[in-house]
Amino acid sequence: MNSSSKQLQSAQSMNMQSRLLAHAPFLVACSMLVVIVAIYGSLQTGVFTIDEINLNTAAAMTLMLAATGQTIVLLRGGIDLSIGGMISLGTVIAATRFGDDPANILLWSGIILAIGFGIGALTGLLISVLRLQPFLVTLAGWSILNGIALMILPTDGGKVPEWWIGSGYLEFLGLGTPVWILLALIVFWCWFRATRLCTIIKATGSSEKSAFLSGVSITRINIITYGLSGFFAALASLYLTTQIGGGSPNIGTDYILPSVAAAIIGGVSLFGGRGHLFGTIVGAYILTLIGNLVFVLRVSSYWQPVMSGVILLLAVLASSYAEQKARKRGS
Amino acid sequence: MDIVQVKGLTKRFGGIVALDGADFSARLGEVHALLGENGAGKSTFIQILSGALNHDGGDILVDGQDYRPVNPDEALGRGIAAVFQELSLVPDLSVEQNIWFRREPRTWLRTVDVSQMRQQTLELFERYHFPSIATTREVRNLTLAERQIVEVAKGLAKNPRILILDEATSALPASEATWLLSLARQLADEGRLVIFISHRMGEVRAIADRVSVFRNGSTVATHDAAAVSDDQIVTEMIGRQLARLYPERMDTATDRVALQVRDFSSPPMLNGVNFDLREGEVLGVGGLQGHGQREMFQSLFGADKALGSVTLWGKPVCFDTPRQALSGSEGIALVPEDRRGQGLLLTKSVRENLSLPVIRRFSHLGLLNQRKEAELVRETMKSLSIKADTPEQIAGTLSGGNQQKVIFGKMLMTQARVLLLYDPTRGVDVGTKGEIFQLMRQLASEGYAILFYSSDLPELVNVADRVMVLRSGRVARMLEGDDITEEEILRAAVFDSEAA
Amino acid sequence: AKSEPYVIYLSNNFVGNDWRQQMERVAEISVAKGPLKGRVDLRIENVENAVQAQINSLNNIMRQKPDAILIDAASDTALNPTIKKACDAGIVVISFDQVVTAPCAYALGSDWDMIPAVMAEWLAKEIDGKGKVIVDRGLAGAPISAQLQGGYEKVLANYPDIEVVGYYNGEYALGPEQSGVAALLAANPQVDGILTQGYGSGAIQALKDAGRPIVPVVGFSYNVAALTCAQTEGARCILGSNPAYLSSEAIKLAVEILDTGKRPEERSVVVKGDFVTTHPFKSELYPSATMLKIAVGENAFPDQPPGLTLPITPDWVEITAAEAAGSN
Amino acid sequence: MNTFLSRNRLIVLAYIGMLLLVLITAFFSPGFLSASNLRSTFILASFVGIVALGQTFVIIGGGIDLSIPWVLNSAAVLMTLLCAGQDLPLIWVVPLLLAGGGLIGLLNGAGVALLGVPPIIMTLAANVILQGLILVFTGGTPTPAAPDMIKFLSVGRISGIPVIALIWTALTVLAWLLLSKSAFGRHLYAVGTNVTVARYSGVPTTRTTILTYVISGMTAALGGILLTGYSGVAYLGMGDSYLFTTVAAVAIGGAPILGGSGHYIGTVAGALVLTILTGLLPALNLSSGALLVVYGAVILLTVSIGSETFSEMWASASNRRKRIKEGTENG
Ligand SMILES: Nc1ncnc2c1ncn2[C@@H]1O[C@H](COP(=O)(O)OP(=O)(O)OP(=O)(O)O)[C@@H](O)[C@H]1O
Ligand SMILES: Nc1ncnc2c1ncn2[C@@H]1O[C@H](COP(=O)(O)OP(=O)(O)OP(=O)(O)O)[C@@H](O)[C@H]1O
Ligand SMILES: [Mg+2]
Ligand SMILES: [Mg+2]
Repeated sequence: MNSSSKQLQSAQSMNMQSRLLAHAPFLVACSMLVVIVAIYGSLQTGVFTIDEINLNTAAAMTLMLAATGQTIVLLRGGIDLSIGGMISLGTVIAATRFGDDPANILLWSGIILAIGFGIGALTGLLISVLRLQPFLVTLAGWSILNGIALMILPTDGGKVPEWWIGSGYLEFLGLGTPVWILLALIVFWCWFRATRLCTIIKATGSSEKSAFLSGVSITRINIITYGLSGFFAALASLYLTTQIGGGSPNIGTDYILPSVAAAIIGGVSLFGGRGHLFGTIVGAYILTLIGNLVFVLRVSSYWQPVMSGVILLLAVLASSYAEQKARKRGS
Repeated sequence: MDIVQVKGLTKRFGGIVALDGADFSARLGEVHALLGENGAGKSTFIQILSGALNHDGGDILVDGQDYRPVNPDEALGRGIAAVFQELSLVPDLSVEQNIWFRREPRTWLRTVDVSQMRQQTLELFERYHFPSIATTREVRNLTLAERQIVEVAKGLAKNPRILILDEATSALPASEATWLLSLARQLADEGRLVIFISHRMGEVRAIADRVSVFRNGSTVATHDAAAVSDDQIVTEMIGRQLARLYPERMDTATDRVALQVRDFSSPPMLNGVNFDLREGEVLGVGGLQGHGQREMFQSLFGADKALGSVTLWGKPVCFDTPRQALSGSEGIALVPEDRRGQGLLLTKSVRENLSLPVIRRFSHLGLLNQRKEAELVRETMKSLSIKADTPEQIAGTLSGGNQQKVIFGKMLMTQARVLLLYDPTRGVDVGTKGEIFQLMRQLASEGYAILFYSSDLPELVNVADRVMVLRSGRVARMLEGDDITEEEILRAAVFDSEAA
Repeated sequence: AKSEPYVIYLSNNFVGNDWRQQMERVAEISVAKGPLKGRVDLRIENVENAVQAQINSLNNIMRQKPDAILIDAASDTALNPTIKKACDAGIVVISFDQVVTAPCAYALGSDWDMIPAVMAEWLAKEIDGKGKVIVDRGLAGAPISAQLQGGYEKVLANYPDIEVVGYYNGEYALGPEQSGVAALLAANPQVDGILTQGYGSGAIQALKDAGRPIVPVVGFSYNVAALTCAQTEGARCILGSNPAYLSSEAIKLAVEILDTGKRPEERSVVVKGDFVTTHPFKSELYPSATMLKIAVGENAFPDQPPGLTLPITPDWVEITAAEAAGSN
Repeated sequence: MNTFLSRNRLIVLAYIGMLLLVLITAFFSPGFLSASNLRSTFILASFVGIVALGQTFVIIGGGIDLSIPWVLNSAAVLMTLLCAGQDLPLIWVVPLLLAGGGLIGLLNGAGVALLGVPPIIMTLAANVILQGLILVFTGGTPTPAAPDMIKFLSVGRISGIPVIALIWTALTVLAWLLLSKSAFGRHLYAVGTNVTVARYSGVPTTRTTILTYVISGMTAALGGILLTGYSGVAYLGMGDSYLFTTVAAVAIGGAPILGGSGHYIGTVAGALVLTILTGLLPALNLSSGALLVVYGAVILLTVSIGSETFSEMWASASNRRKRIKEGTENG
């Protein structure tokens, strides 16, 4: 009796351990964020104020939105480089079409979101029908969308109304617009992760063959995931126009690799099937705060890319180490 | 009236004809066994039936109506569910998520109702007496046998009228296989149709009401199981008389110890294994699944790490990688468990697969001597009678048995004379099985030393010179001579007795 | 005036070329000697050519409450909302080189109306108002590129016999300029002039490689361009200058504003640089434009790095070629 | 012969595509076929081809190398700094830099093969870290002109033939021998097809993978050194365009991005296609935006033609032809 209850106990603690291991990548990302905030907070006054939270969230929000779509595609086992083109395209359409009329702005916001979803869906369709590698298709898509953006607006410019820019800085209960968007993202994910669709997406990322044999239509899933990615990229572009007050035909390129990096740092697997948006959000904060850290440390700003690279590697090493451990335990 | 009626079904893959006018007919309430050589077209047939593949020609009637499903969903709509030979589980989802995949109960928010799902899982497990598996474990952490069981649960969860089991028992240890057989019987008795594919005649005998035999993509015959002899079925399957499945036992073992293993351990699975394998001997390895057999084979081959001392032909060795195990004039070769995942480059040619382990031997001054390679490949293909159009045929398009032979061929091309065979006949048809056993005996007589694990007890009993039964990562008993019987092996595997 | 030294941040969006690096070096040298010595605590912040990164960096800078911020901007409009916040916080904001459109920030730069106009006029004169020319479009999406291209074409439009037969993207680097011109030379059997936005020497190299006559070339005054023009048989060039010491001028302007506490009405400040050319001429469009003749040792230095931008020093502080090149 | 064609269908297609492109370009650009232009096109293609050699090996092995831009750039910058315009130091500088490139490759490969970091992340991190380090190290010092010897190697000629074409040809032969005629090549294809199977077959998988990255690091460094000779100087950012150009060249050359097949012979065609295309597009006088659109469309088109869907159509068509032929023979 005694020995069997002991066994049970050890089984439970092992279960606990393996659960921790399963979340290791996310936990590592969280601890990194804590360390960065701690260093930052000890060197800079006023870090732990609502103002600062608003400011940093505003700085990270475009990346977070772009990375939300990227996370969904990564969970499905794909990758979307075309968000770079979509974000640029979104800003230039907004900057050239918005005008001053709120109704018109609402209409065009809707159109931009629809274009985002539509182009993403088209990408997904192409990937399934021709069975192409997402890396190459979305690479080409990036080039094409970026080109279209340049044709609409050859250089930075256009404009959005002041009140639209202001709406990016509104405050409600002390929290700024970006924080509310962040909360909305979190609520969205809490719901989304529990839906069938999310399970199907993860399953397809984990094993496309198994998902297919279980009746999943790969074409449909690709359309949905790449469509959502395009949708979130369009959303990111709308938010971005409140930050830059106009259109910028190349600006999206700056978000492609960081969006992947944010997700990976947060523990989303590049091979699909594993991870969640909370990790991505933490990853986006890390990437944004590194800049602040380099700034207050007063080292040459050349070190910023070096630090992001090292953090990216550390995060991935931690997760692959945890994965190996977990696998050993599981087998 | 028969619920499924198939007439003249054809299916091609590029130039390969998988089905060539197959006929089939089955009724509710029966277990209908499907037999045939590897590559006869059984899996292709049931994939078409279950909507995973489209057929090129012929008619299928279900309930007397035309039936041409474009995806597995549509098949399910007509009450047909399949447990595929290649499992369809998602590694990153839990057991219960897999079982109810895409059919999860939902809350008013349209999110998955987790507690309801758990409830349903337990009910399902209870109703069909499933072996216990924690329902929240991720499938990637399960053993092959456990996955097979979950796959069955997944099929049953759809509550189909027609359940297809494609070699579902092949990965199961004896007790679980027995459970599955009785489950199939129970389903048929509930008034469903079970289409059952297996290469183990004993299983077919145990439950099948009727038997259909496939050969080369078409149907040879359908019999009442009670009215037909094993011999006749086998003859129909392979198109000729099979002299005997098991080769004559010859004592070819010498006194020379080929492989000496002491205190071999890698906790928690391996806890100090000791044995000697002699030149010319076939040493069987038995025991319940998950008692260290896999770890032992993997570690001896250098694919996993373990402690202890290993002596090969009198020389102490310590392999960290398979490469070390295979290289040198005296090594160890493994025919691995997972044919597709560990054994073969499915998209490469038979030639490239065969010569891969020894490709460096054909290299002179950095350049390959391709003529020499081609020659050796041809010889190996011939001596193992591998059925392929040319050495350039892509390995993935061979039938399972021939794929297995290619893996054997790979290992024989190395100079290793200690062979580790991990369940080499899994999913292999009787004809080929016979050939493999023959080959094993022949190799033994040539001085090879063979360690042979099988999940099929009769194979151990009939082929091995001695049988070592593992329990909890230790050698529970070493059976010799007349002691080698199915009962003794099972007893040693399950009950405590004196250690060897 | 506030307590000295003034804390002045320089936010630079791009470090990937010689001009930007010379610009930063010159800024540091000009507060280390001369009239501004000891008066400015200069801090340089670089970002990797990403608008969002520069916005974040500016936010960080603002938190330090500096006296002034100098900005070489990633975008002429995208930083405006952020810059407005800085202005509202009472910080003097001066954009230079790639300037911004925010009304509260000073825009200090070369005369981008005059430079392309004079150079295009020169080229038109050199080819007698007729012929086929090719034009560099710079970097896709960059505001300055559009402005230069527009400036060239506006003047060329006055010459009905001059036809623009091709465009390429020179991207302000030698490699793309050379390969871009080479491709256009292949496509056009006759090319009578080349208007680059970059070095000009890449275009001359392409002409040589293709075995074509060396036609008049328009470019900017980098050491390598001046040297190539000076040393190539029959080369005819005009090089506009966008001095790297714009940063020094921006610092000087900031200190003046901080010293006096008075903010000049005129938002845009033009820094004039001389044209360097093999064939000086009198511009009709901008009679005030000054021309220097290219001469080795005076405005082309064989012993200095190719990427050195000329002219090197502003008139209120002495900066040597070696200092500007960072080669001592 | 027939099996050769069908096995290397994608490579053959790449060459057919190249010939088509040559015809189109010759039509729009009358001077295209002139000796001098062919020579300059070939020189430019050589840079892409040489750098893409390493990328081909890495991709066949199932990886991808995103660190190429800054390995290339670092080698170029360091070469000009160390040589200070003199030929003599090249004797030790070139081997040193090639070794340095190899070392970065070694680190990349070790991260991928030993630590299990996904190649995209490992090499991306290496790229940004290298970029930061080079900036910190050079501190923004402008670089002297390239030594004359390097200029000779990259744009010089020996009896009319560009020297670099000779270098490229030699490397092509070497790559062909390695891929088609050596044990290493077999190992490489095996590793790219299925690492586990390769390992169980006694292939030194770790070593093979690492070696591909070492080769890539070395060809990137070589490309950087030679490219300096083309423009006469090294400048920051000179490697950036080589990231996607090399990947695209490999893809156009018929290698699937997932590894296991493809050949450098195809990449050669890919490098030529891309270079001719960049020569053709200016001749069409398209806007900058339209250029990007066409560029993306061409990549999309080539990978579509190479897709499995098309190859199945091809296979079934040739089968039908065969059956028809058999039928007529019988009848
Ligand atoms: N076979 C499939 N392939 C791809 N996506 C699927 C598949 N089945 C469902 N989905 C997606 O998963 C989500 C949930 O699936 P479900 O079939 O429950 O759809 P639903 O319309 O929400 O439910 P209901 O059919 O009860 O109205 C849907 O958004 C659907 O797009
Ligand atoms: N996807 C495919 N592509 C090409 N050939 C295939 C494919 N699937 C099956 N085949 C071929 O079709 C034939 C029938 O295969 P199938 O898997 O149906 O046989 P089986 O009777 O199930 O054999 P086993 O007992 O080994 O499972 C074989 O020759 C096989 O090589
Ligand atoms: Mg089968
Ligand atoms: Mg539905």
